[in-house]
Amino acid sequence: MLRFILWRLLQAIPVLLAVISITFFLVRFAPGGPFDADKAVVPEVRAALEAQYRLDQPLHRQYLAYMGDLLRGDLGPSFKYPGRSVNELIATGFPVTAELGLYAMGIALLIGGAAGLVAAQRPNTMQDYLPMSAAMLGICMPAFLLGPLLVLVFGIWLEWLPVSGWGQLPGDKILPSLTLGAAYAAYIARLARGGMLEVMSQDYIRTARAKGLPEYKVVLGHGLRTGFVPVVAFLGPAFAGILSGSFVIETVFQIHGLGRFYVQAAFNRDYTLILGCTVFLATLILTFNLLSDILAAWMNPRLRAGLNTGRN
Amino acid sequence: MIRWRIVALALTATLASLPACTPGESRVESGNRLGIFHIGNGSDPESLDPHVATGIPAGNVFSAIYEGLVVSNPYTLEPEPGVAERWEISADGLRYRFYLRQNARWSNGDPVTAEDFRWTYERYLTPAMGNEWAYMLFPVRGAKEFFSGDLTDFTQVGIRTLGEYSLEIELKNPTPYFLQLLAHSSSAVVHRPTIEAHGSPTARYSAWTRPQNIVTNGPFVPYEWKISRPLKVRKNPHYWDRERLRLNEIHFHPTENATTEERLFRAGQLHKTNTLPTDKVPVYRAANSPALRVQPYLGTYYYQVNTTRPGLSDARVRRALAMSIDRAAISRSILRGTSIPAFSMTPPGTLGYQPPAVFSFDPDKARQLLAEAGYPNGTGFPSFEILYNTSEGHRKVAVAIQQMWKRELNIDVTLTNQEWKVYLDSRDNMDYDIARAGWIGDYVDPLTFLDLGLSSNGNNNTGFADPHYDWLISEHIPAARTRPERLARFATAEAYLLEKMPFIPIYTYQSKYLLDPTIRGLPPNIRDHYNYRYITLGSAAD
Amino acid sequence: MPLLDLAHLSVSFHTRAGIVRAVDSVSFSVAPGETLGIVGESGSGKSVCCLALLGLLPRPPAVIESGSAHFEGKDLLALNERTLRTIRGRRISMIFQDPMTCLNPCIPIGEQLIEPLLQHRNTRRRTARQQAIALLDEVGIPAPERRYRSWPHELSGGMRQRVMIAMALIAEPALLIADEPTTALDVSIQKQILELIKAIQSRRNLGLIFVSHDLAVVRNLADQVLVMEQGRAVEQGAAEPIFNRPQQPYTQKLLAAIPRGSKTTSPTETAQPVANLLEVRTLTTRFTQADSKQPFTAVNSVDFDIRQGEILGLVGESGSGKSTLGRSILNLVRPDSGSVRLRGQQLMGLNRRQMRPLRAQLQMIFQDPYASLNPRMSVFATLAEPLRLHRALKGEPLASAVGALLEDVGLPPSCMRKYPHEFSGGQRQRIAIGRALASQPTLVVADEPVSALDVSIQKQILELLLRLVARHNLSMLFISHDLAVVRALCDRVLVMHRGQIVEQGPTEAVWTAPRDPYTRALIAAVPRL
Amino acid sequence: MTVMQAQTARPAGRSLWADAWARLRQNRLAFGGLIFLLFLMGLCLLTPWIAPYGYAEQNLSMGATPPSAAHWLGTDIFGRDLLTRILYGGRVSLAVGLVATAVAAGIGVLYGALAGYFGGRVDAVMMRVVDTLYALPFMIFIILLMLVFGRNLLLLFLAIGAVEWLTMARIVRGQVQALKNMEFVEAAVSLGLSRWTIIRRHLLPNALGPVIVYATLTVPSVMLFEAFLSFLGLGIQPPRSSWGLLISYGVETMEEYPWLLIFPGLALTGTLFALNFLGDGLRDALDVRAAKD
Repeated sequence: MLRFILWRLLQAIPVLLAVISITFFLVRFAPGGPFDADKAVVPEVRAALEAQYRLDQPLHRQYLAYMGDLLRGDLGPSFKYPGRSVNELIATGFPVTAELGLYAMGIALLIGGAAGLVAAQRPNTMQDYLPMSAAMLGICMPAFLLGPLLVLVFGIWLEWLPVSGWGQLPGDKILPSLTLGAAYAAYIARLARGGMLEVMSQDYIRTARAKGLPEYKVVLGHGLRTGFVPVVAFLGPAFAGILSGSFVIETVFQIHGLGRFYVQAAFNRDYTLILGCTVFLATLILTFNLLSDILAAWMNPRLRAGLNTGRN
Repeated sequence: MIRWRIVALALTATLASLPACTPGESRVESGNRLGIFHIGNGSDPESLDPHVATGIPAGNVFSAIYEGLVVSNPYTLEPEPGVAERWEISADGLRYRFYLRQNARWSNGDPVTAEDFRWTYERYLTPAMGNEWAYMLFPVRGAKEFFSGDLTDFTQVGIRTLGEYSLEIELKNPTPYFLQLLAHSSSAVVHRPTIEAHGSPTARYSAWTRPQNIVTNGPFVPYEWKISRPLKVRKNPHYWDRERLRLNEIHFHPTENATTEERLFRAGQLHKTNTLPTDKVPVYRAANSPALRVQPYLGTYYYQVNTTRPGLSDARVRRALAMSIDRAAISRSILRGTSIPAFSMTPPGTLGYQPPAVFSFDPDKARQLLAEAGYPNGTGFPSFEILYNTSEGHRKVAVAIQQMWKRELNIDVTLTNQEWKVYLDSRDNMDYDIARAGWIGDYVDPLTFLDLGLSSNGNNNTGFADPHYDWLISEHIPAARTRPERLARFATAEAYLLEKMPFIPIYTYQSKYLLDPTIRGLPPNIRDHYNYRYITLGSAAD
Repeated sequence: MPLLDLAHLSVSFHTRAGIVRAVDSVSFSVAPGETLGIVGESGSGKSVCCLALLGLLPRPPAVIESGSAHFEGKDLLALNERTLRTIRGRRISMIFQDPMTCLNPCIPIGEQLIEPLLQHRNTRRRTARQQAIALLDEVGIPAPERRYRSWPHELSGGMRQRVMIAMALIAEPALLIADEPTTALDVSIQKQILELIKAIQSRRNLGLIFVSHDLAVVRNLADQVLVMEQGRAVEQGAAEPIFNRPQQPYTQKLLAAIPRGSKTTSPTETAQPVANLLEVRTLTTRFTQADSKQPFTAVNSVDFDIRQGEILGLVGESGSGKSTLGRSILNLVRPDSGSVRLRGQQLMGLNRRQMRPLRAQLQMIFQDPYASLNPRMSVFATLAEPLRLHRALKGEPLASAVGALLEDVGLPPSCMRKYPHEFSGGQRQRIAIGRALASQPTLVVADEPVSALDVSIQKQILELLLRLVARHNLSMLFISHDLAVVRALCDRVLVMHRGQIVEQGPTEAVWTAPRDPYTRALIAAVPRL
Repeated sequence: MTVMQAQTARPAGRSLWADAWARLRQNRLAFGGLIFLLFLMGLCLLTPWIAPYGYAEQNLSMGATPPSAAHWLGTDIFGRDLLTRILYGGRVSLAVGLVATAVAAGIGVLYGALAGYFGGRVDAVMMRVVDTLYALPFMIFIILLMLVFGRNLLLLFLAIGAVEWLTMARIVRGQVQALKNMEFVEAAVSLGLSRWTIIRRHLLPNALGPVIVYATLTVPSVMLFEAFLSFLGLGIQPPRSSWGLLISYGVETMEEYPWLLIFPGLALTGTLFALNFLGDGLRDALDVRAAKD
């Protein structure tokens, strides 16, 4: 197990390195710089600012210096928010995004898993069509459409829930989590349905029935373990997707999470913040993919044995 | 078929006028009870260091936590005493002597002294600081030279202390609006020991502005500032005028999305919004909402023309373009009456200045001018594009103008929108034909608008360079003896500029926002300037 | 008094294509301690009968049209699901064909084993565990304590089937239904499992329904026999008379199709010593394994020759390396060392490009007729591909060559435009044989070409192969696990065990006087009629 | 002769494609989706000739009006006909969807097939590249790309296509890896076919089913992505429009002029529904296991 993880971590290093380098140079080639402003910046000021942020040095020196700082875990100061380090900004934004993602994932798993499970029990009946059509709606309704619609209905017409914010008013976490979770719930529902249908046609399900087990034990005890493997395998990419994609929701609901920092940083040309977020998110994505691989492998006893030998 | 609109209007209007029914006490209610003013402040202030931050959100905070020598009266915008109890101006208008009040205190109890101001201004002008506001003090003798490094000894600059509580500033030329510059939020005084305790005094990324470190001298002092969370300030216990303060705290809420902000206001979460979406204005108007505030603002929305481009290099063409824009239609239909059609760069009524009326919406005249320039009925006119930065409002105006030019002049125009920084890059490199732009006055004086046309002005990236205009602005106007004479010369200069038309004014900004009607002491003014000392919340007023 | 009395069971499947009658008015009964054998080819409805008894048919599409099944005073077919559940696994148990797919791969076997006890007998977990371990011991699993915690994939096929049997027995049922329990197993394992079932049945006085396509197996086990064809019971009664004097043509045909006896004419006897076509020397092929650093030696230093015009059999149990050897010869798998000479030309070490011209002479026929044809290519395209490539045919000659090939393998020319999924398994195998012959090869490696086919079809294909070998003067390496088939087809035989050839010689010599102990055990395990 | 008797009576051969088509036609939802899409595409193709108004035709004094006899779906604040704008927007959205998907499918199929067929180290390296691209937070990456290279339609197609090919490559690779070990591929090798012929004739046609299915599911996600970029202001240039852009304008004024959000939203959601139904239908229809039954 340990070797497997180490091996995967080792593989992640060049990937991360490539990601950082691509981003580093890409942002530098974007037109406009961090100090461009509506009012012209006098050359003296610009020179002073560039000196303060090492931008007056040749690009490769900046790159090496950045990599050096990165090795020490220092992501540098933000351009847009002087006085705050990128580490600090990420530390502020990430818990919000993570919490949002966690709730969304929870909702997605709960709703999607249940819908898929129910639908798979009686394929091609109303019990299948209804939840799956609802799931389809989740896929077809982009978050930037669903979010405002939910706000319109629950926030403005019914006045049941706050329309924006995060953790400032009671209940303001519901709509964002729901919106973000909807699309993933839909995907999970489909995966769960597909997985369960596949499993329920397996011979060992027939064996379980032949033993006289009641249907719920057959489904939950025997079906779920393998039927949900696709769902588990999807969890890693899904969580990564939620984290790097949550900024739509964060924009719609005025939530100040990592996603919004990231997009704002891109618009502000906040070089260090862009890079910091990229490094952080890429690491997270890799970690979550690894975790879900481990989990999926662990759910499959054959692979579980393979985990010990360091191959994948 | 009209029902759609009626339903929408009725719904929104009722909702807007009804108090929000969210469970529990709303922020406005609890704020009224506890004396906490909840204000939508646009985005996060980028910093609490007045020499670093340049945005309006930061400026709004600075007015609350810092106090300069003078402050602006929110009703008249006239300078009134701040830390300086009184001041004297020499007859030639070159020497300002300020007498500081002895009871002015920093939030840690230290007295605010003349030396504090001298040191602040030295930091203000130190080149390594990279203070983008530095030009505001350039009227001071030697300030520009010190800033550009030609002068390294700050004692040579016209700022010196006369004892502990008195400060003298010497100007290069008489500057009628100089006190306004000192009242500007960037001219705040900063606390030297605190800054020096947290690293280099000129470092932008220093920890001295953290709430746990910061020491300020204004009516309020920050006590909580997490990024993207409300910036909270509370009464400064050592503030000299603390007895008169009605507010206990101000919470500046970052509200980047205007639509959301409006909903927050409706839900009783804000006393005042930063702005209001244009399309919401008619709704509030229709409901006669007392919360709606729409007021002229010291800013002009204009299109700047790249005068080096073929066709556009002809002033007649530029005038023709200007004359064929139906500003009234834009203001009415697109901006929903939230703007004032502009026929001059300087907003009307800038401290008594009335800009000249040089042109109007006159499509016939415009076609004639275009024909004179060699393009009768637009034939042969090179196609060009309008550049604007990505935004709903800019897009709408551009779409409308594109259509007007097509209709009136038969000129084909394409639209290009660019993301903000890309747009800035294109504009600064003159990589555009016609670009949307806006200018907000730094102070209330025509000069802040009219010096845009100077060939030496870094903000003039139109290629327009006219020696006569340069002379008018930099020599003719400063030589004016009296105020009326000065304003008359401004009018001459502006008429000349509009004749050349490197900038096509489109409308004068109006600030539009929602304000809890029970709030007193927040009068409308052209600079959208607040003085929090004057503000009382609903419950306190009753 | 019979334990189970099934009368007039009819089952049909309602599919999109229409209604298919899978079981048509079948009746039988089983007494305690008695074994009923149900035989028939695939699709004859024998499994459907059994599944219908326990309500395990997927409904829809299956519909039980009529019938009754009296068991311990209840009509199984009329019971509701709830009551039926108290019978399943408790009074009637089932063993299925493939022990790998029938055990849940994600649950340790012990857990699966005690489920019936927990469900039906409310046994406490600790007690259940003790019973399970005792039972594992009874079905012959060594170290049952340890095995209790094993995962299914850690057990061999035979072991898994033993677990399945234990699982079926643990709640002490009165009736055991075994649905092709040994089909997926090697002959030697099959023998052990059959003996185990027999022993347990007599020990516990179980009623047993034994379903199989293999008449020899059924004969060794059954007291009563039911022969099914296309859903109908064509013949039933006591086992002995039916096997000795079958009355119905279908039963006769089935019995006749079973390969028995030796090859009638052998070229080695008639002709003079023939030149070797292929010489294989010290051929070794290794694989890297997924769960071990040691490469696995699939073929270990093998020497043999194939003579011109002969059919050489290669027998061995699964995993003995037969298929790898076949593919190594053709360079489809890259051998590690040794030499392979085709008419003296060294094949070892040739790269793909160098191999290409030689491919025409070396062809292969595969085991699974469903996987060996490209489903997106019509029969014409499949057969034309080698013709274009190796004989540079096009246009009219190509079409007639394809027609000739089809005729060769006994398919009508109208097949040309059809696609593989429109054919039965036997027909597909004919197409695959046609493809192999298209390039006019000299050597064909046939890897278990008939093991996926029913006996009657198997017989036709074997006859076809014999005919073609003679007509085209082919040589063939015939790989099979079925010694009876090899005996009926091959001139000489190689016996392979754990990557090595343990014995080789003329088929009859090996069959009648095997020298190697492994060969002896193998031959002894073959069920005979 | 028994073989002859066993022959089924079907006259001509039906390829799996024909079989799949027959199955698809039986699936009412999927077939309905297909018809809907074809109808929509026809409408969008013919838009310049059938649209009731010009897409940039303004009537500022009229402004935003709700649906009426003259303007079936109402007008926007410029007084432009919404139906016309939705039709023109559909041209862009559908074009983006189809072209970007084609780009994604092209790159993905080639890349995946090569990686899957060659396996070993080639595969390892190629898949690490895919991993790297996966690890880039892609939405942001696209935003950066759009910033660096400026915006144009072609780049938009390419950029989105470049995002979506990753999954396509993985799918094809998996397919090819599975197919590679099938006996008919081994048969092709033993026939002496070249690698390229094997990939082209034997592997790709069999991997095409999942590719087509995934492609129909990629079209919606691409359209969503375009819509999202437009939402951020990085998509199409006005006065041209796309559904995404129309929606993002509609969101701004959804309380005052709900029809400006509802109709474009319906157009997009409806199309996505149809595509998803079609994709699911194709998945079932192209399933080889279904063909066996």
